[in-house]
Amino acid sequence: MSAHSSRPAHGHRPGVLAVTQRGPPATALRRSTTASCSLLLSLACSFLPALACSPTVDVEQPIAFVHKIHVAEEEIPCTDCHIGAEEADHATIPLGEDCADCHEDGNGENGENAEEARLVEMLASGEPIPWKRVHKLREHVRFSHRRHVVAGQILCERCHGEVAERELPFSRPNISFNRELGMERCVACHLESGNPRAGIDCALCHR
Amino acid sequence: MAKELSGSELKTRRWGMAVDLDRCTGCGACVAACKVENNIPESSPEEAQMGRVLRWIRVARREEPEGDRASVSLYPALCYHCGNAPCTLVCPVHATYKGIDGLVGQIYARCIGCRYCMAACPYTVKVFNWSEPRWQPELRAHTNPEVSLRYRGVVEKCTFCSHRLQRARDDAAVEGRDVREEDYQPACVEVCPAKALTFGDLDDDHSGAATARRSPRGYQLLEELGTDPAIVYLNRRERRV
Amino acid sequence: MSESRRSPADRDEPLYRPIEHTGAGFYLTAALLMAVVLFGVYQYVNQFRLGLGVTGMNQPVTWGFYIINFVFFIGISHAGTLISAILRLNQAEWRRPITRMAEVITAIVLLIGGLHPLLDLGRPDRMLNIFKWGRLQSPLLWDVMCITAYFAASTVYLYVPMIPDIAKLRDRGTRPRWLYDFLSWRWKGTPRQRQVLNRAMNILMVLVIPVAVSVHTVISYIFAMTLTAGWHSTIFGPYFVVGAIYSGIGALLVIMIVFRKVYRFERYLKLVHFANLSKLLLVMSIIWFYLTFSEYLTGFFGREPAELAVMMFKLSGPYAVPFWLMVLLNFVLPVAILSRKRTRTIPSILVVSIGVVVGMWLERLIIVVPSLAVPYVDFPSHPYWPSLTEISLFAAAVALFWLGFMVFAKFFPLISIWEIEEGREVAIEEASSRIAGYLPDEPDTPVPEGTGRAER
Amino acid sequence: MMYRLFIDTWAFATGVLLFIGWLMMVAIRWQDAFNWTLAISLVMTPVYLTVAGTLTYVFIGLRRGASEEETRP
Amino acid sequence: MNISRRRFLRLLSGAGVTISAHDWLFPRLEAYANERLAYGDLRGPGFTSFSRSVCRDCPNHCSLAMRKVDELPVGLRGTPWHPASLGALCVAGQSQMQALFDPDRLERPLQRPDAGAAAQAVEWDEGIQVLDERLRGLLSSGEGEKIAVVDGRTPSLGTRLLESWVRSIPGARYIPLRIEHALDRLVRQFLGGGAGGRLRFDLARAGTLLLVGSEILEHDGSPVTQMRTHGDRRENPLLSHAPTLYLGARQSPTAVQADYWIPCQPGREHEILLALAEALSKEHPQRDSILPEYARWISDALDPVGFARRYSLESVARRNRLDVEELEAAVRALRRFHPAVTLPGPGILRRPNGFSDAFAGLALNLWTDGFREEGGLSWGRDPLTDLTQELGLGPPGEADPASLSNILDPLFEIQRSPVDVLICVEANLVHELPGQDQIARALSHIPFVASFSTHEDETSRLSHVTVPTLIDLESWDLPSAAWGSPEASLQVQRPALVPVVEGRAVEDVVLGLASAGVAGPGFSPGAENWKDTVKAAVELIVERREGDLVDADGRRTLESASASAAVRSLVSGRSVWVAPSEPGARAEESEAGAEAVGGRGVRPERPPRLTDLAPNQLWLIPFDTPAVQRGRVLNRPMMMEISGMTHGLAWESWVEIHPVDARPRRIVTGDRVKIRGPRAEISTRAIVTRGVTPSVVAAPVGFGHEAFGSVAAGRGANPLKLPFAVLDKRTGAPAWGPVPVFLLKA
Repeated sequence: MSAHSSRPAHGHRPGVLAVTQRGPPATALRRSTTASCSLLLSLACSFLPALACSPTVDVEQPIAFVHKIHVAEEEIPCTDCHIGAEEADHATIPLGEDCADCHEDGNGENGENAEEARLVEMLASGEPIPWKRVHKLREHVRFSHRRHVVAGQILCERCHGEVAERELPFSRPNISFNRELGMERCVACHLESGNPRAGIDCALCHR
Repeated sequence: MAKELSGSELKTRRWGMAVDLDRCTGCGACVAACKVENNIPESSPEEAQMGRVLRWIRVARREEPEGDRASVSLYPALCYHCGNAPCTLVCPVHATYKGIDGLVGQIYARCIGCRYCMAACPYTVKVFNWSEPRWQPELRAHTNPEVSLRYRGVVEKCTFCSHRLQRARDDAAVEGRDVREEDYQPACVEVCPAKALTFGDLDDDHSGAATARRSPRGYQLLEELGTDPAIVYLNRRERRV
Repeated sequence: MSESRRSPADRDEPLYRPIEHTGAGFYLTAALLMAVVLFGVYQYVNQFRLGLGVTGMNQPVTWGFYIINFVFFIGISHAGTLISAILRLNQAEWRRPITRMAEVITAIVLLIGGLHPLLDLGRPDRMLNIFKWGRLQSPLLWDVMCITAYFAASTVYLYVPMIPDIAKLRDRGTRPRWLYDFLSWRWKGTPRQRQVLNRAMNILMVLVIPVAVSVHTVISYIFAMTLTAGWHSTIFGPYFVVGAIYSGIGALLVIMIVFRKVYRFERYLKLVHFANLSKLLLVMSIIWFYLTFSEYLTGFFGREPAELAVMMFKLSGPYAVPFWLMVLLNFVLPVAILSRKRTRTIPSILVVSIGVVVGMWLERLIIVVPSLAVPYVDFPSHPYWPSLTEISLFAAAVALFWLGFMVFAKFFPLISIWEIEEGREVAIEEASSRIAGYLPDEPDTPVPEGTGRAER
Repeated sequence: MMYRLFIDTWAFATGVLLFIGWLMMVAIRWQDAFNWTLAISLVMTPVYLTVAGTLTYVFIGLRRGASEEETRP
Repeated sequence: MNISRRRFLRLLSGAGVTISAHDWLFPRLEAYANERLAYGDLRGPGFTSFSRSVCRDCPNHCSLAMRKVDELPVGLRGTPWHPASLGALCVAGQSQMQALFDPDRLERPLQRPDAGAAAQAVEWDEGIQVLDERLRGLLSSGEGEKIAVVDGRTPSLGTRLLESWVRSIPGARYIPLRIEHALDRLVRQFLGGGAGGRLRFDLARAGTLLLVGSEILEHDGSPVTQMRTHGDRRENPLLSHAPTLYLGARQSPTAVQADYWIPCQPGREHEILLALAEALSKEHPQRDSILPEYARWISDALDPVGFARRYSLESVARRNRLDVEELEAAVRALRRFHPAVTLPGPGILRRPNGFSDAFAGLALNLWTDGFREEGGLSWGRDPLTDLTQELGLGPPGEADPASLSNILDPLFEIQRSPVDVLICVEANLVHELPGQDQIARALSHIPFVASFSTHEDETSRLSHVTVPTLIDLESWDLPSAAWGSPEASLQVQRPALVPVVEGRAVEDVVLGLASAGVAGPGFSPGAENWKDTVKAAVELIVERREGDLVDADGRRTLESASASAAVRSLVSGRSVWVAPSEPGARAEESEAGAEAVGGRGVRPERPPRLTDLAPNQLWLIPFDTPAVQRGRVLNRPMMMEISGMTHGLAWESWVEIHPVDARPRRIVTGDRVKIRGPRAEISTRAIVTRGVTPSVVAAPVGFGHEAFGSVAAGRGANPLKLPFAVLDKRTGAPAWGPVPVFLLKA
């Protein structure tokens, strides 16, 4: 009885129903789809900078330094040039004096080449070599090379990849490194390393 | 060397402090030391007027009237690194948390600035960067590189100079031993002219802090709240802070 | 009889009018409110750029207007869904013209209230950390959960009973057609559909009540879970819920009276509705006072120094004025005016309910600020005065609320049409039969029907 | 097309549930108050499910109801 | 589902908008991330190194270690091997970096056509040339007495060099502006002892301590040492019950740490001290011979009986609103724990009648064998003395305490200036002496004023030439040992870094002048430039016992047998004391002045009496705190923020009022109040506290700079505007005095 009485007085026009199935809901769909996809994208964007800790464009290094020659062939240990690695937080880039030890007279062990000539004149000029820094960490991260290299006994390659094979200087952080430069990588390594000191306490790395 | 050291050998500590109020003269040297060590910028006079001074440790003054006079006491107040820290319970993003060796950490990069931890802290020791800190360019260049410069909108607090603990741990690890007490002293303790502050491992019964804690003069601030602060005050007199 | 001959549609014309005719007044008000909102937005952009320094908050008083308003608005939100659910549940027939408005209030206010914690963030740009690294241990996240759930439930609870009305609008061919087509969900009022609808409504109203209660309980937990003197209290859960319902009814009454006037709903919202609601208000006011009293008595009797310090700060200290004003508006005034039938007129009810809303806002202020301003330890306390930013954002929030309500009124009927019709058609018999059911049975003189008819 | 709202509802519900799940993962990963996380999620999950379920019930029911009447003579 | 073109386009546009938004957003976030890097592109390895220097903010001369990371100074720390500080540093010491890198520092000399005129920066030689000409002129005309040099620095080889340079010029006056010297001088009259000697006081071994206006834990002498030894004393089982008493009007941090605080009205200390002496001397054999001395010289012309009556504990207690039990307790303590030392501090010397208070304080030691080698007050020689003699700088002369007032007093009454050239070396007379406006006016009458200072301060504003000086961290010196620390040793102050500003040390300027002939006969410094002079001195030290120059000679213990002789030796002689309150006094006073000053007497100042207060008038007592140091360190933001910390204030000065006085004036903590004195009116914040005696307003000295860098200028109020400019003739101390003031809510 109640159901009967409360049925819409003028029964609905089929036309309206038809309309219902065609366009308009689609419009609604489009709008919401557009909205949601843009929302997703913008979310993605807002997460990106978390990973972006390094320059995303290639930088031009002053000299085409070949790690391969120095590390693989001459077997110079990394820490001879990157003096900070064992002593301090930052493994530094040699500014010239260290290069001069071998190169000041211009005849490096494997003969003359153009790059070395440029190096020599740079050294002669007395200016430090304008290396461009490519591996950067955000300010709130404190990464101590000493802690990892000396205390943790971790090999450079583990993080920096096969540097010994490189023909060219780093024009951007080497990919394997950069992709995982986010916290996830550190945490993963810290969790799997058996070292009791390598916990996941935030204060270990964050200042 | 560090390789040999297994987890069992690595001692877990409970770093704590004893403040001898019979020695403390409220000179404020600890405050200055903290400011220098932890890159705490000076507030502008206007901010100070509004009560927005950034301080990780402050010298509080308590006055208990005795007729026309008062028994005044001055005591340094800093983060108490509670064993059962109310602030860490309420943080929504794991920005303040119970860290290694019982230190209560504060991660500025994570903090969203809801200031819930400040509201929850019964000791009112957390401070907030209400606006972008202004640094004299001359002085900004000479800040301590081991501590980050904070920015607008995050909560900060005393960390017991945990960066010094990090250094000490590194050195210990390199030498393949445990951290000794003398390796790690916060700036305020190091500088105190009256030698009123003693810092050490509360779990180690022989440490200065632990013995102080056992002393009959010793008591904790607001112990009735059960927060188990890692800082114990020593006071010979009846008056308490 | 003469009534029933008129088709229900045009009998309820006044309910459609707001949707189909829009006067200049609407645009004027909307523009005005919009201006306020925009100013608020501007102020917020400022705050986003410069940090919370632009507010009046300071070292001991780390929470101010934003949190106060957050609690306040979420409180208001209990107007709706809870009340309408309760009324529906125990089949209070006079609910029919009220429920819709109540539910709308809930939906809108929840949106606004839920925004406030974000205003309060020191780094809104890191808001996503809550989702990325959230800790469910923090009462703040309980809030996020509860409020989302409550919002979901109450919007559904607003939408589902609205389907028949939307269908009506669709059938009238009101524009925008696609909207009504889309939302009416092919409602034709078949018995099956009605049955589905009723069942869904029953489920929802049972679901909504605990959720609503949980929401404000959890909000009270934000404070009660800390050790802060004046906050650390077990009574806070019920206290907040009661306060919320109280302020909700107040707000509901204000809205009803205003829109009754604006849209000429006198025929629908009669004095009896207000009378009943105001009785409810009176009851809540008394319960509220009871809880307040016991809250303060325990603190006072215990003589716990910190507790006492906070209390004195409220009773006789800098916050004495708001405190006693609160007592006046929340207890003295309502009891004085609403308890007598003679004074229970619509204007006086309006006054009282506005008073209640203001008073409840003051209560939130009284709860949030003094406990922070009087910490346990010796800390140089600084007076808290809201800055222009905070005030204008509060104004913007209120304006947004009215705006939202107005806009809603432009698309959907503020009074549930089909429920009114249902009321007209079935409720009377239903109610009378129900009442008959309550009454004792006649002394059984077995009268065989046949004979009975024979006697006639 | 008609199921858009329906889809959204479930998207919302599942979204929230995923969120809760993620939070539990975080709690486990950082060894931080897992018990709380578990408790809260146990409380919250059914609520969302009920809401979503009810709405589904309504949508399906209404559609069925509508079609039923159309098939009626 | 089929995708219509319109819909596709919409999707595309939507995505486009978002991506472009992202392109706009991302670089900015990237930049944000990069500019947050701690260092520039090539960061150093982070090697830490330390370079040492000495902090000269107070006579304790703690040694500093400047911490450098990759040669970039990042902070200061104490050095644990410093005998006095043991690695501790006080507030001021730690803020030195801020002074170092203060952008407002002077880099080049400033020259003014006349006092107060706009300054223009000149080249170094140019600036010194002006000074050179002036001095040369006076030297040639043989008017050396027209040259006066005021030295505000703590004692060191540098000050000694300056002093001997000045003294080499016949008649020229060298005036050290150091309150410690006033006390030294007083004690010297008691204990004898050679010139340049130091009062030595071994807190660690003293019995009962009665501190009279002596803030041993704050700034008198060496806070850093005193604080520690005070703590040790507390823990020393022998002394743990020996009480510390504090007699003063304000409950300073020292008083907070003391066991008893005996509050007394400012300027009434001597009454209480005499009462204690009277009570203590009861069974002393010499009582009858000495009391008359007291009676005659200190207080009033009373016979012993009258003296005993007047200074009985009861009457004094009554007059000072104390209860007798307190005083009796004090007497008991002083009897019981020996040596019981009464230490009159600079706090009371900075009074018009400070002499009487200080005298009474010292005299009290006669009864409690407070003059003892171990633990008591004793006399030690400054280790620098011998050294400087060997360096050919001559013996340190005895500074005439009255000399500064002799210069300034005539100028107050606009007279001809007694000097033509006044050189202020790191002495900000205008700001640090009472009666700012008077001093300023006085300076403006001096034909030529030169000031050496790191910043352009109030004094250099009134000087014709302002010569920049170096911060301690940048300069060489040989600071002398700490006041009262027995184990003090000489230490070398090296530059911890290359000077931040291109500047010269004061000594280099002096040596330059000397080598140019601007010096008296007999001025023969070791070397041509300052650095070599210090080096020579250091070599001398090394010859001696590895620099440990503590020298116990020259101490003289004072047996109580010769007490009366001591009193006589004290009160007879040059400085004649007459109770200034007596009507006959002023006449004698002026005579006394006549011989001392030559010409005129000092402005009569009567010791304050409670009765002097008009209704609802209060005593203003300016006090000195280590965080303010009479304003010398307020150019450092940190000090501005810390100085008022315990009262919850920052960047502000304050006054402390007792509730009894605050209530009728409706003043609550934090209110702004006006303080109207006889000479001026200042406005600052009020702190209502029971830490001061009723009817007393205590205000910190040092705030309210008008110059001295942008940080210090215009912050707070300087209470020294209120009192009259009085420099006590006997102690040479600026009489800050208690000033009767009106206090009202602003």
